[in-house]
Amino acid sequence: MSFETQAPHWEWYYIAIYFFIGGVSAGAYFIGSLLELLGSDKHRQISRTAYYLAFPLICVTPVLLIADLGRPERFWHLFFYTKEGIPYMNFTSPLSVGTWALLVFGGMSLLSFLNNLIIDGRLKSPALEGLFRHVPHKVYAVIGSFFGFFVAGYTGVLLNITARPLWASTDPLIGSLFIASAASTGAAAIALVMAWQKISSRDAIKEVVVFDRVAMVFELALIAAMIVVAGRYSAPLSKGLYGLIFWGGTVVIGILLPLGLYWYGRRPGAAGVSLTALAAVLVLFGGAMLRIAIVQAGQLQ
Amino acid sequence: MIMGSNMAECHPVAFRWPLKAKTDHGAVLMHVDPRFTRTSALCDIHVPIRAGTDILFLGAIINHVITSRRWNTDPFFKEYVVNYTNAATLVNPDFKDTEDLNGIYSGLSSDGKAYANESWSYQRGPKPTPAVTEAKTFTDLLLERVPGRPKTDPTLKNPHTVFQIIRKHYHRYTPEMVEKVCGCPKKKFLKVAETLLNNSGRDKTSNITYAVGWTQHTVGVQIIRTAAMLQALLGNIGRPGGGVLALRGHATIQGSTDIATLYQSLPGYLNMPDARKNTETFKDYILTEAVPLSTSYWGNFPKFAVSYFKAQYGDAATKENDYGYDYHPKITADHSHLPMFVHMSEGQIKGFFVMGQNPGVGGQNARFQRKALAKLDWMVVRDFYETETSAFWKNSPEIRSGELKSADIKTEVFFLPAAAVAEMEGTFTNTQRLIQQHEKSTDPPGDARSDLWFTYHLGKRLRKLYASSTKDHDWAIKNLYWNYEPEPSEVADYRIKDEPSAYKVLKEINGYTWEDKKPLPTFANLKEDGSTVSGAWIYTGVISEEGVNNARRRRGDNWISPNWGFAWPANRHIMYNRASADLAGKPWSKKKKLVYWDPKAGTWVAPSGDGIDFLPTKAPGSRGKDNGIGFDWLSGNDPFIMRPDGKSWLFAPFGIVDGPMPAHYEPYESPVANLVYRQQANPVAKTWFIEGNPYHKVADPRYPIVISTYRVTEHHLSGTMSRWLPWLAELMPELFCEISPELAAEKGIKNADYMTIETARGEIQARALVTRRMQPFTINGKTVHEVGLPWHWGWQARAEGDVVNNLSVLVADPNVTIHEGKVFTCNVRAGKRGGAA
Amino acid sequence: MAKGMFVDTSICTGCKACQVACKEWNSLPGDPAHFRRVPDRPYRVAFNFTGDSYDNTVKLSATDWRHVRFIEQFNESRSEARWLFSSDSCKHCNDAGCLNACPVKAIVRTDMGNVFVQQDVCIGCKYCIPACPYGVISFSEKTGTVHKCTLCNDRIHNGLGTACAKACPTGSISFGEVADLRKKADARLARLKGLGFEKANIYGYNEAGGLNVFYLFMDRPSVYGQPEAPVVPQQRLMSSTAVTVASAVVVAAAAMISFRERGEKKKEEVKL
Amino acid sequence: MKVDRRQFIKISAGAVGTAVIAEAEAFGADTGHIQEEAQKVPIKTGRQVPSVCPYCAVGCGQIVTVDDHGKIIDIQGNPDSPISQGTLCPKGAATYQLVNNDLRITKVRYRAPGSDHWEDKSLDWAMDRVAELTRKTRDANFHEFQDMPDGKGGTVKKRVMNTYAIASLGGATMNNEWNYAHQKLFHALGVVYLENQARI
Repeated sequence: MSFETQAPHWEWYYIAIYFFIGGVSAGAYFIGSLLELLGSDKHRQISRTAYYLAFPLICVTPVLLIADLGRPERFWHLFFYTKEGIPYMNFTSPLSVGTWALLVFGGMSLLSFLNNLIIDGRLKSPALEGLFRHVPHKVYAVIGSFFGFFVAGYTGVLLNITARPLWASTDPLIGSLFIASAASTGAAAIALVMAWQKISSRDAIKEVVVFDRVAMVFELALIAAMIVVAGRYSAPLSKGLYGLIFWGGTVVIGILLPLGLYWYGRRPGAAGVSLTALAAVLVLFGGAMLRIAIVQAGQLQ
Repeated sequence: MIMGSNMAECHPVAFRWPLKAKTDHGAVLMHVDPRFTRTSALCDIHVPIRAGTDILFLGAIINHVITSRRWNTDPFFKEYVVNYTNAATLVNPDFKDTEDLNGIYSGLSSDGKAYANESWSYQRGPKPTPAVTEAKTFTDLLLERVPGRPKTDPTLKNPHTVFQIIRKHYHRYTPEMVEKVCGCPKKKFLKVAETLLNNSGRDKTSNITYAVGWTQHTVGVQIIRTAAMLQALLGNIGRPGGGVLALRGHATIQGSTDIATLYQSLPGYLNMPDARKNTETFKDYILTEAVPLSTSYWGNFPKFAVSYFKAQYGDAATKENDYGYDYHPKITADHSHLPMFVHMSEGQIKGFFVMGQNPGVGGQNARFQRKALAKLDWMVVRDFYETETSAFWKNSPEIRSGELKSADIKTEVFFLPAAAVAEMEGTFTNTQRLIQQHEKSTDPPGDARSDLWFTYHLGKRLRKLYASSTKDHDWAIKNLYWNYEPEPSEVADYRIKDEPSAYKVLKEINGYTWEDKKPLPTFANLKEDGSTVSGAWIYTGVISEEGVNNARRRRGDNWISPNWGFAWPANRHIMYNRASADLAGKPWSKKKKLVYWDPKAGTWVAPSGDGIDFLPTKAPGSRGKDNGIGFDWLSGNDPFIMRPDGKSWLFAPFGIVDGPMPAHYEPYESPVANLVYRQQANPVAKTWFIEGNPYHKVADPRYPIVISTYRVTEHHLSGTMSRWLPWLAELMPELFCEISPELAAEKGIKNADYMTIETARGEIQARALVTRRMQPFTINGKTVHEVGLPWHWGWQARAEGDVVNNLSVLVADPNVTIHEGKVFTCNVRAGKRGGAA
Repeated sequence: MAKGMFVDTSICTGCKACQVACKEWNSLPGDPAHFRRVPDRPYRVAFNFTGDSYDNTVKLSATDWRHVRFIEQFNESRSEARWLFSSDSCKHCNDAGCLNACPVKAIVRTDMGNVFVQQDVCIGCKYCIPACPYGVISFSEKTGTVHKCTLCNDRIHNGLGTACAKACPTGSISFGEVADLRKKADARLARLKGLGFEKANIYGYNEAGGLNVFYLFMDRPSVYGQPEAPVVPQQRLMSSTAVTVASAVVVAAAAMISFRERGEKKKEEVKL
Repeated sequence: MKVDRRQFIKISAGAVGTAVIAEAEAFGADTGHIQEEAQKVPIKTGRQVPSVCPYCAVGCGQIVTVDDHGKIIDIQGNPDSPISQGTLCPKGAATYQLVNNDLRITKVRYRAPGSDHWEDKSLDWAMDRVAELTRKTRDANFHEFQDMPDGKGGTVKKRVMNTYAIASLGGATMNNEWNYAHQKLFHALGVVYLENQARI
């Protein structure tokens, strides 16, 4: 028996799910901010939905992240080096940089969230209104979007920048894959909520779906590339439980099936919104399975 | 050469030195062992031989050496062997060798159970005129009885010379025979023999190191003798880098042999008075024990013996009452470990003290031994942890199987917690006879007490109980000199105030003048008139003056380190070191210089600081006095001063009960017949044909596999000092059996699965460790498999496993009653014992 | 100057004294994973027998900072018979993956070159664990932090050598200045090569920026369970980041195109 | 395994030591993280007592370190020893745990005849009881004389002054001083079943 590297023993229900939710939040925020920048009324509905989604979701993530720490009460060490009492970031550690990115993204998504509440008239605070008048929301939308990508992507880079055979051998593709998945699941989440609310125009949902399809195709391409690049090290992804989760849960149920459903739903007279909603649920499921498969399979001995 | 020892595993720190010799000085390390062990891994050569064939292997080396060109042409060998060994001595013409009698020597009794050794004796010249006419002292008694000098033939041509007898005795021990009997390729054997020969001589010495791999045989003593003979023939004794090194197993196992808690011996290797011999009176005792040895340093026996008895009884020991000799117990039979348990099982023994030993795991035929414990009225155990022995009535395999019931066991058991080494003061004697002091660092916890505390306070209580007795048989306990009360300063810093003074005990061991209690600097100061006491004469000098404990010296150097501790006798580290110089007293070579004669000073010198194991003023070549005793009789060329002829014994005219020379006998239980002689096994081996101790027949088809038991680095003996420690338990958690892939395949045993090992004594289960480090042997064309089991485990502690000694049997060497644990026979099968998968 | 250790596996006897000495000095318990409850016993009993030669502790862990490997090399006829041992521990890499990965600066390098986990800083994120190319650093449930060999930080800062090197009966593990140790290693390697051990090699001069704890192996490093060409993961950081950024750009562009139909054209990509 | 006091002190001591940092490092952007040990790191210290390893017969030197409360906190090889030069084998290195072990028995235990459990007893009681049993067993089974073979097929009465009813076994890990005192006392009692691991 020889063990070249050890697994961190991250729990799937903390870390993989954090990666997933962070990705959904970031993907949604990016779509929201992009459409806000593009600026049309129809898109306004989408971006509002996106902002309302992004912040609550990202609020969940630190809880998951901290829950997986061995010493949760020390989570603030991520920002302050206690021995010197100064802020701290380690540029060579994706985890360190990513945590800061998460903080900034969280802040930006909060601002966008509040801004939308004000615009929608759900929050009446003269002080805040004044504040938001002075700072054009496009500024933090751009910043948030940037860090959103960061949050979505760093989780993958974080895995790539290890010595675990699966994660290291798939370098540098997991970051890209997670970004594609974030975009796809973000779009699906938006589509789902919009379908749920039944107040959005079918066209708007359709546009989100179009983007989702593109993102999924890209994701599929990245998966193929990853398997090729990893060669024999991809074995943990094709065997056993994680093989099932990866190929069944992510590729078939989470990508191919929704692509088919979207395709089918495109035709006039198809079941439309509910079909789209089903597809979106599957995409989200697939996104979660992708994170679980990659995070957990990479920890197998 | 390491043989009969797994040095790297069982004495890892000692192995530092041979390995250093290898890496720094190019020494060749050879390991002869049935298994490929961690020792083999580090040696240049590993030679596998079937367990129990050591004498044949070594005898064949002897044959190879004495018939080699180099040995017969290099004058070094002749000078050493003719002068320092008894090769030239003539043996009684009545002597018959195993070659003549097909495997036995002359003198075997009609029932075949014992040898009479008259025919093994030396031919001697006429008795000298005694130096005394009237014996006034014990020494005079010896002077009256000095025998004639042994006859010799320095040309070694006479057929009665020891050399010719040896030549004849071993001439059939050939490389071919080695291949056939030991199962070792001829080529490998020759490599070993050649390496030893080529690395011995004037400039080079070879060492042979062994351990219990040699002792635990029915021919254990003879195996070691074979090695000693080989080393003597190669001129490797008494010289730096030479010798036969015994690696012993416990911290002061040497000390407890020197200061024996062994039935047959008094401290300092004085024999225990023995009712089987003529030792009725003190005079009888001295004559019986000392006369045969009087022409060696043992000529001083009376002084040692009187000083011992004086130490026992102090003022009560007087010349008039023979120093209390009559009140001292005598042995009447073999009272050693194995007979002890045989008699325990018969109910003869009622009370039992077990101190720091665990026979419930470590005892041969351990099931038999545990069942014997149940026959006791009471038992006192002293240890650190709840040993298997102390818990035999609670949860032993016999209790679990229902064979015994706790309620039926009437034994009253006391467990008294013991102090650890670091918690008490005292001395240990290591395997090189080095006495080292360990200091008390703190009090032991709770009720734990030192062993000395226990014995001292038990003695105090008993003396109180017997204080008013006037009976003859209570004289000894009543008059025992028993005063080791601590000085206030010795206990001032500690909680335990009644801890006896270890210093006072050591001072008594060392010896002092009775009148003014002054420690004696050397054993040469001992007297036979009762004016000195000495508990163990060989330790004299350890306390050279009041308050000076030489075991406490802690100044080492890069060689002999004479100022580190104290090596008995008299701080001599290399025994018989006069042999490190040639006949003229010059070092054999510059490289191998140790002790040599300084003609200007008229004395032997040893610049290394080693003690000189010779009379310092006895010049080389000086003649001994024919009617003297001790050093007077010995010549300046007799380095082996404890032998009555001053020579190293290639042939033992007495002292060994199973033959004057070693011969190859098969182990008592063996899968093959003896291919060398008709005599299968040692004819005088000790056996116990009793219930619960069945033996396997030779080549018993039910038990075709050879089994050997041994130890691993990670545990200590029966595990009391290791299996309770998580750090060690996790390194070797469970009993395992080493087995070759060949045998495993045959039996369907898979690595790491359970397997069962079975003998007529019992069956146990172990995890299989299938490894090519074990190998089948081809013996006379037949495949013989061997399995190996480390025996550290028991049913208690943090690492558990079956008791390997449930398999072994009570059978022992006739000289010292050491059991044959290194080789017996068994069978194996897959699965757990009792048939479960 | 950097302190380190040279592990000469050619004279290791596999006795495991280093493992115990390490535990003794660093007060490490028996590994809880090696013990289990047994009926009628008030204490836990070891059950970690593996059947893998004499190796029962298998790997480095939070409580096993040293681990001796046993490699049996025997052919069927036993004409080739070799049993190799090697005592493994943290290598105190000059370019240490764990240290690079630590987000809170719990893992630091001291003035003596040893890589040290500050137990009061570590948050137990476990990211250093997969970042180590040698599988050295491990998480302890009990402390909620990671642990590994400290190169006996307290001892070496008080003028002592490491506990394992001190205990090692044969001198297989030696402690000292890395530069001196390298000289010693070179000499030993030359000697072994001279004796015909062609496969002997030194492991750790170049790997991971140079290892302060390096080895003389008698066979290929992989035989001893060491990576032949270990890569410090952070060396890939720039390329990995670049590709990920590029993907982000692709996704952004795709989004632009998807939503462009009725949207105004903006140079979103430029901002990203 | 509990974290004992020693471990606790050591862990915190080590932490305090490295807490002292004289490093003025720029925010982030370093891969070295070199910390100057401006102040020495605390180490286990105490009274050092020379000792000898309790395991095999090689006789390696040990140093026992005791803290101010008389507790053994460390047992290591003694570098001065010419035998071991500071080294130890795994057993020797584990001596600390032999001494400080939660399963070590420190109270006298007694098992009454027929009982299935231990009882705690006082040391004094046990010593008195053992002495009493020794005396009783000895007195009931003492032989002043015994018939021995005379070598001519007959027997002869010989003085033996012994008892076969009491036996003693062990231990080669006990001091020379104990061995001496023990053989002295037991020979005075007439015990001849006096044995030791040294045979094995």
